[in-house]
Amino acid sequence: MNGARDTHELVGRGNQAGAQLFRDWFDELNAAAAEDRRGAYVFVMGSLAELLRVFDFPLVFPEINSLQTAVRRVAHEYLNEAEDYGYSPDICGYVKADVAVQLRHGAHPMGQIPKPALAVYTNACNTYIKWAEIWERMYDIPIFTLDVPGTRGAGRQTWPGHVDFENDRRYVRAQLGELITLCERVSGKRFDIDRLRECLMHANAMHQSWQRLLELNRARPSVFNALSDGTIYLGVSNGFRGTAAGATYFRDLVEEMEYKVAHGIGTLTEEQYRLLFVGVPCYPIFRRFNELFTEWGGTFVNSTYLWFASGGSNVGFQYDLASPLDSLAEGVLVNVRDAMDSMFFQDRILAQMIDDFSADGIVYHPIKSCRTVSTGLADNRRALMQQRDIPSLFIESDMMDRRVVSEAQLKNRADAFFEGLGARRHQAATLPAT
Amino acid sequence: MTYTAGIDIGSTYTKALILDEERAIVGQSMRPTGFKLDTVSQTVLHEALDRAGLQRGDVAYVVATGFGRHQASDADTSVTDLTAAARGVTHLFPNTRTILDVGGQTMKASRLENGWKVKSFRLNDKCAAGTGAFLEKTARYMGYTTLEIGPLVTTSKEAIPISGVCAVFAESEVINHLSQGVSPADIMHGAMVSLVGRSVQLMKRVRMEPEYTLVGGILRFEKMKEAVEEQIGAGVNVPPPDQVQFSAALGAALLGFQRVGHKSAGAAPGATV
Amino acid sequence: MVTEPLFPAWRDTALDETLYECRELLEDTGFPTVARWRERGGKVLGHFQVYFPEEIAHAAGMLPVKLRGAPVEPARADSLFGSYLCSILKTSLEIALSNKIVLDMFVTHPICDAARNLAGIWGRNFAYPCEILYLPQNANSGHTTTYLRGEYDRLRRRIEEVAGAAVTDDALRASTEIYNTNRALLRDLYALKRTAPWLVTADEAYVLMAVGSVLPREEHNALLAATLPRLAARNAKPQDRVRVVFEGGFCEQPPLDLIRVLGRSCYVVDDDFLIGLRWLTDDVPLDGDALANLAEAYVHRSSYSPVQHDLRKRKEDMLLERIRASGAQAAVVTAAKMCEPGLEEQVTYTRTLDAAGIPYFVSEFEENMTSFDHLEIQLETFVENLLFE
Amino acid sequence: MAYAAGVDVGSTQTKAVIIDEARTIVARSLTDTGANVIRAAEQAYQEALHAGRLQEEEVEYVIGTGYGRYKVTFGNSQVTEISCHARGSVHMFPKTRTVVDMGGQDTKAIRVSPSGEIVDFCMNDKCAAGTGRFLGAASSALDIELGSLGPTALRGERPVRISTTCTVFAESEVLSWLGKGKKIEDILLGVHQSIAARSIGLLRRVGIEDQVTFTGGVARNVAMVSCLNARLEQPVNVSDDSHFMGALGAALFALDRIVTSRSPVAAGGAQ
Repeated sequence: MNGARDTHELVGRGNQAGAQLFRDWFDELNAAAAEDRRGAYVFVMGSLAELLRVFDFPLVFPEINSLQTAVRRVAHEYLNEAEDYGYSPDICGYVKADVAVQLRHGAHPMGQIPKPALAVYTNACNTYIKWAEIWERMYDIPIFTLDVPGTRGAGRQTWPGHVDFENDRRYVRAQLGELITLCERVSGKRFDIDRLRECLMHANAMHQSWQRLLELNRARPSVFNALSDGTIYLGVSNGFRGTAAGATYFRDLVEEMEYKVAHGIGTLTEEQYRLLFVGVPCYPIFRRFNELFTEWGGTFVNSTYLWFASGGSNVGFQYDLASPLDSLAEGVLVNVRDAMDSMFFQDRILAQMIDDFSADGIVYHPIKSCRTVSTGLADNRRALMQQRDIPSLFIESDMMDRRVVSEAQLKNRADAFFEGLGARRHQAATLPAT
Repeated sequence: MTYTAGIDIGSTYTKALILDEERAIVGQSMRPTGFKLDTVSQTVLHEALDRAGLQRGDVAYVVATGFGRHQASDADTSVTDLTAAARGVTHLFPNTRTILDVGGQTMKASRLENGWKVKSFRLNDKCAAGTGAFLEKTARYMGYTTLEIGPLVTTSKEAIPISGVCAVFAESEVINHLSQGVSPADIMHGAMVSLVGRSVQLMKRVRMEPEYTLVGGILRFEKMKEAVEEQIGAGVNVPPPDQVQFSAALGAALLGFQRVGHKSAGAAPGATV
Repeated sequence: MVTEPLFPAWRDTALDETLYECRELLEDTGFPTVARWRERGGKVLGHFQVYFPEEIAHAAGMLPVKLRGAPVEPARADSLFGSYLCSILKTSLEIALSNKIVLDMFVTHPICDAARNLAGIWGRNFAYPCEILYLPQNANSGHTTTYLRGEYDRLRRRIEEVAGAAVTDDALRASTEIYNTNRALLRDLYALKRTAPWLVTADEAYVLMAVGSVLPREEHNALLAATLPRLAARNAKPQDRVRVVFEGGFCEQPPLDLIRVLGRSCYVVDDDFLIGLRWLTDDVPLDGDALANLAEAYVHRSSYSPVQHDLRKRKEDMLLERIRASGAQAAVVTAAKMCEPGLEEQVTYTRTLDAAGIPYFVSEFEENMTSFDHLEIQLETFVENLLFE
Repeated sequence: MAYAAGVDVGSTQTKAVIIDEARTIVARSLTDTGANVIRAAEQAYQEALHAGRLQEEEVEYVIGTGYGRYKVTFGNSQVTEISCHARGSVHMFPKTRTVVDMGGQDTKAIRVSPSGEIVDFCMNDKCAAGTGRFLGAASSALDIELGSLGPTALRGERPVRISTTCTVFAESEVLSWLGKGKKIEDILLGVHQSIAARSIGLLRRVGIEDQVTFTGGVARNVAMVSCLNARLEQPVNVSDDSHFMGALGAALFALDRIVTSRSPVAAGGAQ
């Protein structure tokens, strides 16, 4: 067993394979569009991919299409087009970029996006619903809200057996039945419960690996950057949930990270500060944003993004293959609820993260586009700062709209943040410990 | 002979204009608005009267417009500058269907139908990004006067985009560009292009149709017309220099005749001299 | 039950004084009626916009209060939020943080992403129970009303804990009856706006309805019952004004002055101001399961807003219906600044109105705005071009 | 005798401060930043040297700060103005725990440790609404020079409510209040109060701890000081050198480096 060879083979494999899978996925979408096979439009928080795959719908994630326009630095063209069409500068940039994609008949920097056959979405983000209503009007397609009641109050989650949980479960379960009927009608395919079992099995494997993956980054030095690398993993976890390819990818990824942990291979030559990221990445300057921190020796060891944008996979929920639909209902409830909670009851989750990942600081990144992830971050921060003595940085920009992303300001604040971290560390080193 | 007057009390300048029955301009006057709105409106009206060799009593109807329209005690009635400009512009360019009015702090686009009626219109939001002020601030920041903007831009090789939304934040972007050795001309050009971009966006929001007419203080910047034409890919009308700032006052005076008409259904006061 | 009225000021006064007192009460950011209720040992449940089944709190002997923001400077609340947010969320929290209004329980709803998150924020800043009532976002499932009935039952249990009193079905029926009366009176008020708008100005009608948000329904009923006939008896003449529908007041409320400015140049013959108070469009049955009846009414016999999704109610169709039913000539399509659902709806609204050839103008407002030049110029232009020939 | 210097290149003005080993200011200078940032930095520095009758070689260490800190080409290193304002304030007012800095286009709220390190900070993000620049707009609208804005505002009794937060629109709102016949002093008081309110919002975000020190150019505005005092219900510290606070902080950091380089042991010694 040659360590060097393994290092050569293993380290970085996840990012390459991830990029490849991502391209494959979009190639399929392009092919589908070319044959005018219509897709199921879904969202990252509760995509229902496990169920929709049973009907062989090409899965389209408009959120991911939109962020790709930003990563490829053409988002502003799409945003302007949607604003010319009448959408306000103050609404979600994802929605607007997608509207422009639709107005361009699916033309996208990564090829052609199929038109929707139907849209399936949860209420995890209410804007999902408004968004789907746009397609309903544009294409006159069926749209389905899978309504998932979330946690009613901080720390007041209920679990199977509790009267309120069961009331919610029956509601979700009934809707799943109605969704299946709709899918049969739209796809012309009969529902096959054994195929659902298979998808759930692959999803189980992915959930397990995802949870393990996050745990592995507790290592010092951390083995992946939650912001840069993590976003690649998220792409795969959404695009390939419920598939063998997805399950395999994450099994391999866990192998790679376990190897890195064992050999102390970190993401930075010198890991100075372990940071937590809260919010959605700044896609218009994705790489540069990350550098603002890495150039000071800061790396992101975990993020709330990896929780909610994975649709709650971090919970590691395991579907019961014996009763697929009831269990799917329960899983959707638990996962989507967790995705939502990691936004509005977040301070508790973060307090835990600080301990588990021995974090030195937290970066809050509220954005113009998204009330879901941004409303209340300032208060979350205030509450956390009262519980824990940990420095945090609060910077506001956007995930799509470069008009509100000022690199000069971001750098200024990141620098000040690290100057503070440095001084703090310097003091801890020099003042007598008490 | 019947005369009407239009008074346009704008945020920066106040203008008065007097028409005779042939709709010919017999007198006009302009002054900085300041903050004594009624006083300045009276002053310009009387200056215009003097130039026309008329008395206040010769004027049958006075229509006020502009942001200070309600302050003009001389006026018989008032209309907004959107309505007035529509009336004035269609007098100068009868085929106008879309008007873009970019002033110091507001930007208005309107689409007209059956003659001068405003079918649909949009104003810029209460944020200065994309108003004349944005250009002036940028220029002033780089040490140029408003008047130098036009000539400066003509020397530009390429437009360096200014992406920021906030007119004040734009300054820090300007610093960065300048210190990276970008020429002021290219920055100014960029500022103008982004301003025009916002104007065109507003026009699209009212579903613009040709012909297009451009009015407002923004016309002080040459190049602006070209820039707009470039972005909408069509020609735009621009009022003659001596009337460029008077189109709303003109429209107001013209509307005055419509009201005089209403009056003279009976024995119209001032309808005869 | 508290018997002595919380708001006696309007009683035995001339119509204009009654309206004046209502306006004073509405604009009093000290929320005197709520304070009085607590002084008398009553408990208060504050619920955020849009709809809340007040009957359940009422049946528990609590005072349900509709939190609808306030024209105050959110000096404290501002520091708990980011830049890109509507005002009503901040000012609603502000009046609580500054003790202008003291609650025993707070409930918000998943009407929009910001409002849902409010439960977390409120909960971190106050000791009393703060939670989310998960009103269904899928109105079209065969199971929706059953679910909602269960959710109302959960709410009932929570309220019983806070109120320290049981909510019996009989109590619920009694409360439902009182609220039925209230909704009927509000329907009468709106009928008057439609049929004889010159008898009640836009801001008067608004004030009469809106005080309901801070009054026990019994008192609001008495007020409306006494005032509506006096409005109808006014001797005012119809004027040549444009009949418009105002759309965009379902959550954040425009300043009263804005509504007055509107009323100066138009007749507002229908609107969606505080639509939650009029959400249930006809009487809720009193026989049978009271909670089930409320749930059924919410899902099947209710109004519309940009924040409730129902495949049977495309908003643009509902707007056209509102315009048609009220015999309006035009529409004023507004949205509160930074209100995502409202702003998203504007596109469909305007395109539909264009297609239907109905004149409209689009605008944004903020409850805190103090200068209306921006709105006035649009409104006047709009009216001038409808009236001038 | 060794000297250390700090050069603060802001968006509107550039300031330079030179201190001696006793941390006393021996020279200061101020110049408009203008279009040529590099030259502005050099000019400010040269003027400070001249004012202190010092040769360049006498100054051992120079730190650049402010938006243009990387344009201080002759400097030995850079520190953000956020750290510098914190450091400067604690030097001037050792009991400072909270700093509010009102500059040209942003307002900063900073919470500092007893030794002057940043504990937490916040700045206005979305736009320049409610920053000091608001005053510039108001002064040009009313045609009153910046210097007399404060004194005029202090005469206000019934302040108007300024709803427009956009700095550029401040001008038209101020005019429309005049149009409605409001007194200039009442309008100005309203303007000051709205700026103060927004700054308090930022301060609350970092948590307000006694004492509060008010820095930046606007700190010389008496009305703004009294509005802040009123809102905070306690007086804020204001130094005559408030607008040099950033440069001073930079100079203090520069002096640290000198000391460190001499005796590594002393490095730790918290000031």
